[in-house]
Amino acid sequence: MDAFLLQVLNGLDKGGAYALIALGLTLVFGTLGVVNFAHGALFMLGSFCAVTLQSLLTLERVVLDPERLTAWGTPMEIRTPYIVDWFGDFGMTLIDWSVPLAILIAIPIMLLLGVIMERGLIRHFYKRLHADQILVTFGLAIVLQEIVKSQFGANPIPQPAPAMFAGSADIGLMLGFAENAVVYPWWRIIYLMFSGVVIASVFAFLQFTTFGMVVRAGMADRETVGLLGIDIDRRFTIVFGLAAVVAGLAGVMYTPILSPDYHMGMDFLVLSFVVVVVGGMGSLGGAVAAGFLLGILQSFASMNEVNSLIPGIDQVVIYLIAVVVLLIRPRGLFGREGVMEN
Amino acid sequence: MIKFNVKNKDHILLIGFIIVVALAPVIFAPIGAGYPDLLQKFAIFGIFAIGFNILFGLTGYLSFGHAAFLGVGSYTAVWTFKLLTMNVIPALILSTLFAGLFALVIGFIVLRRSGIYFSILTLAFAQMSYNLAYSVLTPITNGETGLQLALHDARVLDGVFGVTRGEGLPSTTLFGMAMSGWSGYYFCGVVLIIMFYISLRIFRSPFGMMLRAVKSNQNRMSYTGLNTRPYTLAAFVISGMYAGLAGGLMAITDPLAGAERMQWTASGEVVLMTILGGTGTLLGPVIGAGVIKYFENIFSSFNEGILMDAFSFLPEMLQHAVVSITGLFVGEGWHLTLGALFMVIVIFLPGGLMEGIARIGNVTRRWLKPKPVATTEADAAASE
Amino acid sequence: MSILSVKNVNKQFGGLKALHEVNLEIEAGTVHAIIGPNGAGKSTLLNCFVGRLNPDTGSVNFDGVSLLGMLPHQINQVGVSRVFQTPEIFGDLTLAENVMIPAFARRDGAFRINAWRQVEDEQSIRENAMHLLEDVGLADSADNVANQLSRGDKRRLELAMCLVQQPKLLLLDEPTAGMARADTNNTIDLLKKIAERGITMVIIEHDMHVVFSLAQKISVLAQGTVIAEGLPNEIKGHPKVQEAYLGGAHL
Amino acid sequence: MHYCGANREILLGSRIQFNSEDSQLMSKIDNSKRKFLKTSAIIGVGVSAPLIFTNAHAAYRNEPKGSTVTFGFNVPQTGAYADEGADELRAYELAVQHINGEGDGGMLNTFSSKALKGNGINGKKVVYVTGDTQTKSDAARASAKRMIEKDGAIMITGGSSSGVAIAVQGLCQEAGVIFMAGLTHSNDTTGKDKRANGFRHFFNTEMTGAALAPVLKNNYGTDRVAYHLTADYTWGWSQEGSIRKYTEAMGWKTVQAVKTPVGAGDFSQYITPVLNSGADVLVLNHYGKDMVNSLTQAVQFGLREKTVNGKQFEIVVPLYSRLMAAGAGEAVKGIFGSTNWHWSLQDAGSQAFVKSFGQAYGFPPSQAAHTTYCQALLYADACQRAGTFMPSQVGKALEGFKFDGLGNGPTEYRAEDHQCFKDVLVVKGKENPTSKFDVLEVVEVTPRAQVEYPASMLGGNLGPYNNG
Repeated sequence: MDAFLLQVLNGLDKGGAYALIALGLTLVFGTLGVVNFAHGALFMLGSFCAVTLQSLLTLERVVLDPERLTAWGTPMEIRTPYIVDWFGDFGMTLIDWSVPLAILIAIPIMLLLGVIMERGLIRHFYKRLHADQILVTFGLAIVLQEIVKSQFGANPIPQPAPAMFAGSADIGLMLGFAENAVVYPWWRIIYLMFSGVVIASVFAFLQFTTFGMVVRAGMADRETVGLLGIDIDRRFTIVFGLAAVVAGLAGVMYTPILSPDYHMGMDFLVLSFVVVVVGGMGSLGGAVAAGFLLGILQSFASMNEVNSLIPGIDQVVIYLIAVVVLLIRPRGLFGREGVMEN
Repeated sequence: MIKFNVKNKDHILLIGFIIVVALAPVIFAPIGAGYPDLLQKFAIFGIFAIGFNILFGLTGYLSFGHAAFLGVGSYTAVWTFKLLTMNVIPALILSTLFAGLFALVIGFIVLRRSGIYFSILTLAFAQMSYNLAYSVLTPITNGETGLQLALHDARVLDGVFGVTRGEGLPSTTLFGMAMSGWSGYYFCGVVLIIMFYISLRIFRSPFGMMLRAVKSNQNRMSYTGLNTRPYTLAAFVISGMYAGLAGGLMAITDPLAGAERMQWTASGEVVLMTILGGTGTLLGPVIGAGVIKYFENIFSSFNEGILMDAFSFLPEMLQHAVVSITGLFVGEGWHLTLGALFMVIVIFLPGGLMEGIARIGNVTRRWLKPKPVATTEADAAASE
Repeated sequence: MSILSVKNVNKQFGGLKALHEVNLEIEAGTVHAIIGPNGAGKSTLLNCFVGRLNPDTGSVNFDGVSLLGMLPHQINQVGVSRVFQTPEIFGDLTLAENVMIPAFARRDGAFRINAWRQVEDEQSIRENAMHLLEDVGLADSADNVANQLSRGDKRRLELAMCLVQQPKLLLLDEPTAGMARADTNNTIDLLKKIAERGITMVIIEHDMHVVFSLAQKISVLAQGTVIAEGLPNEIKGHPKVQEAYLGGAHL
Repeated sequence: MHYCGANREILLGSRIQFNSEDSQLMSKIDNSKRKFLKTSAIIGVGVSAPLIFTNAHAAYRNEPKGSTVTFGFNVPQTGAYADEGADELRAYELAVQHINGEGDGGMLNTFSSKALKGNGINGKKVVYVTGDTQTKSDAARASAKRMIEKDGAIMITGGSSSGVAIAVQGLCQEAGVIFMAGLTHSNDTTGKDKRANGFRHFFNTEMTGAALAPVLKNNYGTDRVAYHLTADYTWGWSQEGSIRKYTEAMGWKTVQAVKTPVGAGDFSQYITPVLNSGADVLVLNHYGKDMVNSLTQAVQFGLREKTVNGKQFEIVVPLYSRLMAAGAGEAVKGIFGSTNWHWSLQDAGSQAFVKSFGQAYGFPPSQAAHTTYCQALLYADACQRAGTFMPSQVGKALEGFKFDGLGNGPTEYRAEDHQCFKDVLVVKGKENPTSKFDVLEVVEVTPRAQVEYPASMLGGNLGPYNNG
């Protein structure tokens, strides 16, 4: 029972991440009709917002200590972050909280990046073939990640969560299990709640604002909305920016779990496409549902009991589910007819 | 009329193609690509992309899992070397057949869907193949290390025909001719020419027309009395066999088969090759394959030393500046150049490199004889 | 002799009865029009003839063969061709190819890997196609891409594509929809010529000018049932028909 | 086999020579006459291309006929190990400088063999070409083939993973050049898949097990229950096998060994069952990004704060890489593992290397840099001693070669499997690092005798040398 509960938690946590990444992708699909292979790169850029903030906060004053030498004979450097110099303990706290703080800078940065991307590139590909869209966005993804690599190197860069959230919560104890039976890291719990909040906000935004109404109408029937004389271009730009922000936020908050490196976008690209397609192209609810479905089933497939029964199932479970779902439901869980079938 | 035109142009195209393949070692030497391994790769990935184009270019079905068939071809070939004989002919035949069989099974399932759903299904099957080959199927695939020849391999047929066992590992042969180095390249080159010719015939055949009809309007096809599924399946299997053949050739020129050949990035690569060169054109996929492999092998080899050398004519200050900027695009930065190339091509030449070539051709022709020519359409027909 | 015989066909979508006990006999060699107000079930009925839909109950027999459960391409292969409301053609292919494909389908059946012969070797197929293109007046642009055609020309192309198959029954779904008057008249003339060759035609049409120019027999469909049937003259004054068309504004 | 003609060889050689000269001496006086030469050399390559069809009557593959000899450095420049590859390349450049008598000479001054005189090898200057393995077997073999077929490399070296090392080693055997393995830790490289033309300086999982187990015993006792998470590929299995073998021999139990997909990213579903399994030690048989992620996440799950079976829960990472360990940040503190070499070692050889590397690049070298530097030096030395570059002769010179002064104490290249035997370092994540390079501290230098094993134990067959 406790093992079961743990895997449910794992599944939810994974699902939250998957859903968050897939949400923006399916939004762009549904409204703009663009296959965006650079979506993983947006996720990666988001996480590097956290890295950037951290390195800004830890900009150091370097003093050479002529008394002590390094192993290669140059004077030893003594480094103190400026911010600690200026603010003392408060500076330390700021550094400690760099990941949550990065949300504040990630929102404007990602929005700006999204708008620039849409205006500068994506816009010109609305009417082009999907194959062309794939090629150009894939090229963009490579360019973006190579730029990040040349700045930050190829190795993962650790981004610790605030000390307050280090360690884990003994959830089992609260539910009457034995000690240590159900232990879960605080940060992962926060991530799950965070993804819930972001998903809910996106839905609320689309459900309860006029802007959202138009976008939803656009997803249902692009041509008609265009005929109504609504300035759809500006809205499309904003939708793309929104997708970029959501992907970016997913990236920022994921950094304590997965130390970011320049290639992480590509690692998530295939997965996010599978999630979107299993959910049904252009269906927001489908993306969220598929994200959680895949997350939970992946967690269960990784259990020793399951894996010893069917060796290697944890390696392929995501794809197996995708195949089964698509064979049973031709357009994914919540897909509509005629979207992206030609 | 157009008939006459097409046939003539095809002959010229084919003869030109054969000449380029035959003289490749000389033609590509000035750009640093005139060595056997890279030319083998040009030929092998050319075949892979030509086959992929029969599916994607003609029917419009975008498979994101074709590398799986390449992998199956490679594994089959290496197993043939291990179990039967080091002669490459059985390996080539079996790898094509097995890949075709695998494609038949997979295609039967995935062709129930079209569009992006089809793409994701192929991707899913290929990723499953890759993941399993990398881990659980290690007894068959030798996992991460890749399947290799071993001294104690059975090689039954070689035993029967009394091929003597050397002290070291044997190498692949075509009735005694070693299949590495230049002879290996010419073997690949001959196969490439044959496969190119087959693709040419398919493009110009009624069957090819049916495949283009699939891409254009499946609904009309059904109401015209044509069953679209077998047509798409046939295209899928044919392109799977091309991939298997390419995989077999990879093992023939270099008897090792690794799981990473089946990864989605490898499938993506052939998609990029085809689009980059020009989807649905005859030559485009081969050119796209060559460009990508050239970047991978040659651009990645330019280190700082070579750059300093190349820009040594500049004043020292400028030299360093230029080297540090160009250094971003070559050596470890070759990916950046490739990414930028993808973007530039697709933005400025929607039809891929073939469109660029056609445009240059048109401009020169107009420049040479400035009368309105009606050949443009024939050109398009020839290249489509 | 009746070539298409429809008996007691019912079709329901959810709670909506689209077709209710429809009976229809199409005489060989005649032009039969099916008319009726919007939502009467005309297109549903047509879809039941070509395999796009399967009736819930009832039978559809063509030339003695039941069409029930057959797939669209199988139905075409027994001799039924269809023209769509919005022309369905191979837009990326040339006009000649558009007509050659159905010709191949008639000669080679639903599937054949004819990959080694070249299209240019198939002289008889091409000549046949060119002949049909001449018939519909499109021979001059035989090597142009079909997408460039006007709507009326696309319709003519589609007709050529159907005729090259020498169908026993030709189904036309609003063949003049969205056409200018002149184009409509051209099409009527063309269809008349086709009718003269003895090809059985079923036409669904709103434009009564077209219907009365062509049809030898008319069935009126309203709310999923045949409310009247007869010669054009009988239908013109039929009270039920007047009623169905809200005071006969169309007549 | 038909290979590049001698003419082309010389032209190519001369071209490459210019390259490396420039790379070594960044600020040199420009000379217009040399510029002309370079240009003509490059054009010459083009013009002379048809000569490739003529057969060179060389005694062995890529026999250097000019005044230079070409090394091929095959390292990951893209992908997860790009930083490690960059460090290897830095070390190679340094080694080439030292062999050619430039710079401060580095470990050549402490190396026990004094054959190399700082004037190249056998009177020829060393030049080099580079390639990107992408950490993929196919790509690595393609770039090695380029260096052999096009650039005339006499020896291939480098790499950052066992799969790639074994693949390239196989290729070099077929092609008839020597392969000096870079960072490769799987037993198979000099075990099941060993080849006569291949040599490894780096240690392996067997040695890790033998060196690590006693330290674990001293620190955690003999009554422990271990849970393994193992990267699901050959190296992972090899590592798991060795650790189990040595820990179980000293009394530990293994409760469960779970295979994890390579590049899993999120390991939560594999970590959660650990606490309830009755295990009190978690062994992470992961390397690179997998190690960074699984370790970070295991620590996040609070495993190390728990008490199981009345004992503090512990985590072990058998193979450390300092570059990668930095990616795990705080999580590595106090965690045991092994490494081939570490820059904080105090012997003369290590200090000499750290000094010349640190002065050139401003930071200390990694173990990957160290092993590749040593390999380049060892190869050069063997060629000098053999008086030729012929693979079989060079190999003979390396077989059974005993040396010292390269940072790992007295070392021997064992003849039976071409594996170096030397001291192994057991390290621990440092609690109070003084700089971002100061991630690990050496807790024990396990003497060579303790990690030696009979060559027959790992199977495989070297086969004969291939001279091409």
